[in-house]
Amino acid sequence: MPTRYRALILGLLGLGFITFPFLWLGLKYNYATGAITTVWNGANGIKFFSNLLIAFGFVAILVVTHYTNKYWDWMRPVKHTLHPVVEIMEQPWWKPVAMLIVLSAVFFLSDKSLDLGVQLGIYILLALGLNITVGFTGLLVLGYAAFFSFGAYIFAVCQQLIPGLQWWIAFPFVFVIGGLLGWLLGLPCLRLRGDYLAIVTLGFAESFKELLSNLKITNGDKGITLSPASMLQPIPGLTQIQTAYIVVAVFLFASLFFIRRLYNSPIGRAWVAIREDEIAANSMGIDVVKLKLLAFALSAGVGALSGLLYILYASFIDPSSAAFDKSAMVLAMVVLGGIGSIYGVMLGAALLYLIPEFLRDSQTIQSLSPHFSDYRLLIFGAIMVAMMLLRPQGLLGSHRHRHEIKRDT
Amino acid sequence: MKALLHTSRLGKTFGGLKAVQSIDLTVESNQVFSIIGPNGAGKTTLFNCLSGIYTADQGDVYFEGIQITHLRPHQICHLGLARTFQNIRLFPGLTALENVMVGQFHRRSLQPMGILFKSRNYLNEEAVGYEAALELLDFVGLRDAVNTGARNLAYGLQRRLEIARALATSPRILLLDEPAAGMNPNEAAEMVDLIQRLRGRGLAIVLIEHHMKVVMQISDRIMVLDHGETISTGTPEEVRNDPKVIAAYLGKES
Amino acid sequence: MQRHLFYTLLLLIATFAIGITGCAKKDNNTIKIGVAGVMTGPDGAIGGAMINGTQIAIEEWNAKGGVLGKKIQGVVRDDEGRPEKAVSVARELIANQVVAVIGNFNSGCTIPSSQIYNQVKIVQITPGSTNPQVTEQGFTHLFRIVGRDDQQGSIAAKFMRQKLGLTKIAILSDKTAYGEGFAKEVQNTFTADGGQVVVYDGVPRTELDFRANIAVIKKSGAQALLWGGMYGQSGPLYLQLRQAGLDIPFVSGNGTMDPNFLDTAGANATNVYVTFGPDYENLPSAQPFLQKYRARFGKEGAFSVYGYDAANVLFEAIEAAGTTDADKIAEVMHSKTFNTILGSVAFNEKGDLKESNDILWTVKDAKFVPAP
Amino acid sequence: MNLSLPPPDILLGGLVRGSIYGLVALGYTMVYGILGMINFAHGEIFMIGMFACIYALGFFSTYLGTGVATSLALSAFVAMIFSAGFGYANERIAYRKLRKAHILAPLTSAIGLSIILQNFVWLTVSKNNINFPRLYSEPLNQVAFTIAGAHCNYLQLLVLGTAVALMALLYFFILHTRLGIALRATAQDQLMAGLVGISVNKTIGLTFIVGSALAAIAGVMVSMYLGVAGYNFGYIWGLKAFTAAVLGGIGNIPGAVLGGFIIGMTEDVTCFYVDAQWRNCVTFIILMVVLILRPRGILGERVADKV
Repeated sequence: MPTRYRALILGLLGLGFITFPFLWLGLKYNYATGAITTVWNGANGIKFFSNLLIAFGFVAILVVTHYTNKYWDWMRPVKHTLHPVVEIMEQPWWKPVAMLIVLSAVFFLSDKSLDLGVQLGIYILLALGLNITVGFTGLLVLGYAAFFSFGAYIFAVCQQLIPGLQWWIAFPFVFVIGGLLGWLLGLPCLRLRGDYLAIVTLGFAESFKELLSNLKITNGDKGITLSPASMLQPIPGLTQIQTAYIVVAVFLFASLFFIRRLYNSPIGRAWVAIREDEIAANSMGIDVVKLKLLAFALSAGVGALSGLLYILYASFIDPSSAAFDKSAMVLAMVVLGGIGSIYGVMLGAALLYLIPEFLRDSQTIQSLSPHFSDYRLLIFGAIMVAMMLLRPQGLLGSHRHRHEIKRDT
Repeated sequence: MKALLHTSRLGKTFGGLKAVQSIDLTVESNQVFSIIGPNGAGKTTLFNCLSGIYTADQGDVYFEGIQITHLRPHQICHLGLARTFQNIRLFPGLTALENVMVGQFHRRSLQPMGILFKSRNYLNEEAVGYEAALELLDFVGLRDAVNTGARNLAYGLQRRLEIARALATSPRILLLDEPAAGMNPNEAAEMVDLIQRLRGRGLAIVLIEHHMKVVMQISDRIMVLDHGETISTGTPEEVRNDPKVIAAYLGKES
Repeated sequence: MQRHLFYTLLLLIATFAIGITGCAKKDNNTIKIGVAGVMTGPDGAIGGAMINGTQIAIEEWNAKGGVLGKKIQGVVRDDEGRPEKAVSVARELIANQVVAVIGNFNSGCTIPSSQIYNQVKIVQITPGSTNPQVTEQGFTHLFRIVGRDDQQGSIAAKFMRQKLGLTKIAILSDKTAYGEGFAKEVQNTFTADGGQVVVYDGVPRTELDFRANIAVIKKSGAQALLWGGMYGQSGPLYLQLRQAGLDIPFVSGNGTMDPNFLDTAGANATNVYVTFGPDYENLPSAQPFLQKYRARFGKEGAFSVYGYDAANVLFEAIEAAGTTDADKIAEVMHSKTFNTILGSVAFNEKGDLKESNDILWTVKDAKFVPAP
Repeated sequence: MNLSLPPPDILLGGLVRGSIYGLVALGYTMVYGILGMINFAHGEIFMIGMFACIYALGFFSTYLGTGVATSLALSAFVAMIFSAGFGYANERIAYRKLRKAHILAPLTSAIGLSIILQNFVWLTVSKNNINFPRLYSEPLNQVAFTIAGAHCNYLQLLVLGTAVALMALLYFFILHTRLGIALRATAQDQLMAGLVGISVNKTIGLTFIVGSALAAIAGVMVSMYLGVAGYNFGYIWGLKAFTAAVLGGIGNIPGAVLGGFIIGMTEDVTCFYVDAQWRNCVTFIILMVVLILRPRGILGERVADKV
């Protein structure tokens, strides 16, 4: 026990030392001579820590969750993964009820909540799409945002070329073209394993982003705004934001429905088999490359679809949508919620999207510490690290996912 | 009548090491064919060449007269050759039942619309597959462990599950890589029984094994490998008396 | 069954969480004004200073009793200088039911966000976006309180062509609406005036190593470098230009007009020319504001005055309209003449200033001064 | 598009950029080599190095009043210590407990840590770029000599020289010292290395420390070279350096250096032949092509599957 404390104390001292200048010193330039001096700036550090006081609430939550870890298991599904369809023939009553709750919410939520709901829905869709590759098939994709912006750009460019392009025509095309892009990208790189695939997809996303910011047709870094004719037209009787909410909700439910069915079919079983042991799966008659390509294409298609939903809602897209921070965010949603678990991924997306929003807008927190919204990303990062240390399998993931995605040996 | 599995002058090298060289073997249908040899003799490499995980550098492999040397593992599996692994390679995250059902993959008519909208045909297939998988688990004696995660099964049961999974691909020939390794005599005897019953299903079996008792008991023919080369082939009786085999196992008599 | 209950419960909680998070407290005693602009990232200093100016205006009006007898509540949002973020900020402000918006700063942010504001017809007044396209969109509720790039660009180009008598110049820009728009205007005016643009290139916004570009410029024999971009890149660009031994004039637009540029470029920055509005520092009307600003935030930024002016103009218009109805406010703004720190201001039908007052500045003794 | 040879100052600029990429890439490649994981927080450690150096310069001139050259050398050393400290903390916090978890867990925690570090500097130091004090960088920016009309200044020479020397030193260290051998053994098989008496934890910690110290040097040189330092530099330069490591074959030390030079040169030569705005695009397209043709990078080795 004492050695443990000693390590802790030493660690804290070390952290205190290496963060010392950044917290407690200020810089003063002398522009005439170009010299620099430091001054004691205690206010800086005090401001930093006083703004972080709120974060102790989160520490408390984390500590509690850590110690109640073993009781969490009742939360996750009894039979977590796939099962033959015959076993799940009966339809649970709660699904249509849940769908009705979500859809009817459109009538009593404020515009601001609907706005949050739409953006959250788009993120959940993205996370579900990424889960097909990362979660089911065990392919680590780091450049997922490229597919998202691809979907949005396809529509944005087309509506420039074809004036008066209606929004609803685009959905099947964007899904198919997005899937095709995923397939084409997967073709050369699916022979790579593990993190090399991750690296190639990261490189792809970056080059795609650079391409978008240089091409004439995509209007460079300035981005494209939809023409009014191609924007999301409100359903009669509803406002535009309500329409957007309903469209996103419908697409979310449809993808959820289809992804679940695929997951519980022989195809889903083959995907998981590939994730668990690629060579064994191949020897058991599964065409690994073909199934990986299928997963890749589907995941890309869903990503493109959510990109399309995004541009219909925001009516603007620019190359920064393909940047790595978006890919990382979606990946964090998948990992945090529980890799391979559909509900876990949804939960992860909801938490990661809503926590920063909540921290920014909460009146109570604002009154306690006025600059807290600046600190939300810091706390977000801390939550990511802490979650991984306390529960690496994700919130709703089970322990057995620990060793699944193997490293190259 | 063509032989079920046949190789001619099969060879595989890793860097400078000749793992196997000029192997000629012929397995007839419904035969138990054993491959024995000291550690590092190239037995598992030979299996990997046969099942398509490695592609042989020299020579050819034929399955029922069809050349399969350059086919990929799943294509070979589709033709009717299934295998198990020396260090068990189950899908640890899946239950026993799911493991077996993965093996049925290539026999399914996978129509995307059927899956997405649960067509009658798809549901029927799924139900048939489910029953078949239960039957197989019953056959290898895993009836009680249907819904147990493969990771949580006992070692011996994992070996059996691997066999059931291989059987689910409906093979004509089964390659077993040390199925009785690390088992006590009792368990080994049960394994012998299982292999006999497999043969009763009309399967040909290629076996790598160190338990001499098991090998001698059930083999029709035995091939002895040493340093990647065949040193002897024949019935158990012939092999047992072959001086070269004795030399390889016991060291050269001076 | 327990599990089904759990999921339904989770869903209900999620829906309510969205509801609670999104619930804006209805308050009839305040008027909400959206303030959007870049506060972080490479343009953070100049945009933040603009927003500080706006904040002083809001406080002054609140001290006087507010607008229409109600307190003004500024809803300040950071668009990080990214168009995508600016659009989502716009949606958020609209959902927050702001009456009008002051912002954004970067042209690249203002153009897409103004399209969102235009959908619901909210009055928007930008203190910093100079790209002509901003007001060329034909929006009736959009105003700008600075000069346009075509005015700015032609001033810069004419200065180089006629005053300095140059024939060959190089143009570099970041690839944003502002930088590229400015560069394009200079290119057009300069070539129309008989000059020649020997290098015309764009660099990414994050790039800070310009040595390769400078080598190309050096090889081309350009007599001046025109930079269309923000001060964050201007500083390193200027430094590296001089390090490469090129002493040619460095001409830039109002994006360079920030003390930060001087800090980076050093005390003996010479041969630097920047286009910008009139010299507010010597205007008597600006002194009270400047004193207040310096006491509170330190040295002001180039656009602090514009932020302050934009807010004052907007509040005056609301007061004059006597209502928070956007159409009425816009009408007043189009017709009325306002008194600001930088003189009297009136808007034309596009929403631009009727008279632009941009002049050319230079750097002397580590200070921006009007060029002689 | 012209077909003449690029002027020497473009080649020189490319070399200097490339050597900085190479130095940062070494950190990525070392961690990958030993742990098989991508250290996404490495870019931020590079960024910490620049800020630590600027603070140290201020500290020395305030309290010790040392001369320009002494201050610079001392500050670079201090920057190395601070970066190494952050690197070690990174390993302790985000990696040690997750070494046996699946690969996504340390990846996520490293992304989380890089968000923390970036925002920490953003909140405590500055939301804008800050300047590298001119007093210390100006003497080095004097022209050392001129070849074919290209000015080469002392800083460029220093950057190139330091980078090449450090890379060579590291290579020697890994090949010929006891610690280097321990490092390589741990990379091959952690369990076995532990059994033969190598302290695996210490070796991995050391890898992070060495990689971070090298990144700090690169950070100091970058901020001198550009004249500014910013909280987001870690992302921008880190991504390029990572690309360099991958291009050369991640896990391979000469590969990282080679990749760095290739990327630096490509960028600047693109600037001359095509257009500056295409430089990143060309770089990443080269990366894609190399990865598709040689999945393990230029100098990477093929590893056979174990069955």
